Amino acid sequence: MSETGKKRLLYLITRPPFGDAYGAEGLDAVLAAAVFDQDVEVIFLEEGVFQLSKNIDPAPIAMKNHAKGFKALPIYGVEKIFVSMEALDKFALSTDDLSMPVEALEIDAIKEKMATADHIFSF
Amino acid sequence: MSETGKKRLLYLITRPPFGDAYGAEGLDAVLAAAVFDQDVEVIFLEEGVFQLSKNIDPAPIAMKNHAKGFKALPIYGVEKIFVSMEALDKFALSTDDLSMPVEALEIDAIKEKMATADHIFSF
Amino acid sequence: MKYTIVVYGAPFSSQAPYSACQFAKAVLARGHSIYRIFFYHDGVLNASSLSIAPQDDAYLPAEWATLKREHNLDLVACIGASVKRGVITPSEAERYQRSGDSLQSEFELSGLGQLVDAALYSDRVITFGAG
Amino acid sequence: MKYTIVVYGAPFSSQAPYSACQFAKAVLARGHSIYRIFFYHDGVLNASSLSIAPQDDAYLPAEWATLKREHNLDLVACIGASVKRGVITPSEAERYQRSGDSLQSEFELSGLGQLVDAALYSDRVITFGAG
Amino acid sequence: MVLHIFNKGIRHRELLKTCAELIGPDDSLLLIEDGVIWAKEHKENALIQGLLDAGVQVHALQEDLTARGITAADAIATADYAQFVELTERHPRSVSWF
Amino acid sequence: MVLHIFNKGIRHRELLKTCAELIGPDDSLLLIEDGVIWAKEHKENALIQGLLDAGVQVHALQEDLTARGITAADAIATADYAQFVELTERHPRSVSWF
Repeated sequence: MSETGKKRLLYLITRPPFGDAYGAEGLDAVLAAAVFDQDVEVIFLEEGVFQLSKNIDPAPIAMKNHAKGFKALPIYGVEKIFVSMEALDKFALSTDDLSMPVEALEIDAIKEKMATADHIFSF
Repeated sequence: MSETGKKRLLYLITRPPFGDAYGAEGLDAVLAAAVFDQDVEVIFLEEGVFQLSKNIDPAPIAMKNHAKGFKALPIYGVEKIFVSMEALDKFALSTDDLSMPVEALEIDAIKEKMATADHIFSF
Repeated sequence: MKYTIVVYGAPFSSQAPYSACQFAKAVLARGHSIYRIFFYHDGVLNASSLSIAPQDDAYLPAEWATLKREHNLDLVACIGASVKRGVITPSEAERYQRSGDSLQSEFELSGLGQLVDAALYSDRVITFGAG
Repeated sequence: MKYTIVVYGAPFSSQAPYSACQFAKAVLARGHSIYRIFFYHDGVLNASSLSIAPQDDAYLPAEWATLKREHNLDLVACIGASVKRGVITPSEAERYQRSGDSLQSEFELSGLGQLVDAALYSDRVITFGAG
Repeated sequence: MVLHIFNKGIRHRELLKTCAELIGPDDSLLLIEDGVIWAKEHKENALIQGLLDAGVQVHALQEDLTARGITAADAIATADYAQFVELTERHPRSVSWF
Repeated sequence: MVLHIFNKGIRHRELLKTCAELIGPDDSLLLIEDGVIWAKEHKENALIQGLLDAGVQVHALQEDLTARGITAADAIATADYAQFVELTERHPRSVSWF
């Protein structure tokens, strides 16, 4: 539990957009947590960083653009949004290539967040 | 098409049993092809070789044992059953470790079968 | 040429059926014919009449239905894979005492023989896998 | 301790719900309580009343129902994930003019808030993922 | 001539390896859906580079690249759905990896 | 102390790599469902060996091993469902990789 008596809920987004529903449904799960005013953190790992690609446009594949919902997270009070530095590095990306300002975390910092969360949800 | 005027249908089984339905549903697809008296071939690739493990027993996980259906394929006239030699090697298995007699194929022989099939189904 | 398209993925869970639908339109646009579209594995959920799309989302079962009407396509869902996943006809609903049927009228439930038959009479078989 | 179990996979497509069911029984056998079992993603298909098991196969929806009756469990399927996938209540069937409902009576459809609530009041949250 | 259709991303690296080993010199690889991630220039595409070096044609579906905001590396040919159909015309058989 | 629950086989090698990098010294790994394939002695388990060498406890679910006719390598601890629950008692949090 965090110092404020809130629960620390950690959400890992590990998959790219559109191939399956985990990105869209993971986003919905985070939004629901935001309503409860808990200590919510989101980390984009591995291919999950592609959820934050600039210029996402699923019109040509006739699917819905859920990914703009990630950009709106701060509006709903979710401010602690991170990406794995290793994932960015792996895909030759920098935080400037992403659709929103996020902090990049080293592996050890991610481990630390996992070790101190009350519950971890993965999508 | 084969010399007999039959179509050459190649079925690739690529996944281990029980984690998902592809093994069981792939088997059903092969059995359906057997009824049509075509030139049917089945190759177990990669983790698909575990569909032919000896001593499969899903009772402890409360699932149905579809895998014995693979053993029955010759009864239904499907005699051309192969495994990837590379897959066996990868998992430190030999054909003696399998639940039925099958021929192990080198990569090039598998490529040749793919290149001459009329249609390829993967599961 | 004659094409058969095989779909293993469910709408709202996998991109596979969306890709298959786009591919089907492109096949027809290039002057080919489609012998059959066969739904297997979770793909049988494309044939469900009960799914309800969120307001701003595409409703794929309706897309398939439109495609069928415009091009007289043969849309077949594997009966074995369907009943396991709750896509059933009125007669199955009655026989197994379920509250109602759930098969969209543009789709037909039939056996895996329809997939083999499709392979025999099609020049091309293209699979859209999932999961 | 209080456990919540989260299920993302569908019966007949994924082992996840079978594993979750075995795990739930083991949790209860060790004297713990289960605060909630939450079905999300394709896991909502566990709540379908229309699926029909092949004769020699386990029928997981019935297993869940038995577990609920014996231990008074709270079985909740995410409503948003459910309606997209064709698991609907009689009132949704009426509102959207579908042929019938498809929610097994032992399950309740509710919002994702029930998952957050479960996380707040459970000592352990264990997810069975799929796909 | 086999058209290999691959729709999974990096977490399925071993699947792409199995696929790549079975691609003959006359075959082609088409990356679709999450598979287009392999078409991006990045540190993880030794398998793709190996295929290109062996003279295999590697294509990525333009619609899926656009959807994900990904630009394909120069060595990768992009194909739209019409060209996807064309690829299936030219290759008498296909195999899907997923 | 995190319990990492991993349920996928070899085709998801990169996912296991991502998981392995995030396993701390006090964490444990539990292989379930198709994940028990990693528990078999074979040429492909360098990632598992690396974890064992680092002192990480690696478990495989006995019921899933039995189902698949697989015997776990000596270095892997087997756990049945009751012991799976025990592992979740000892680890205050878990993360699932799938």
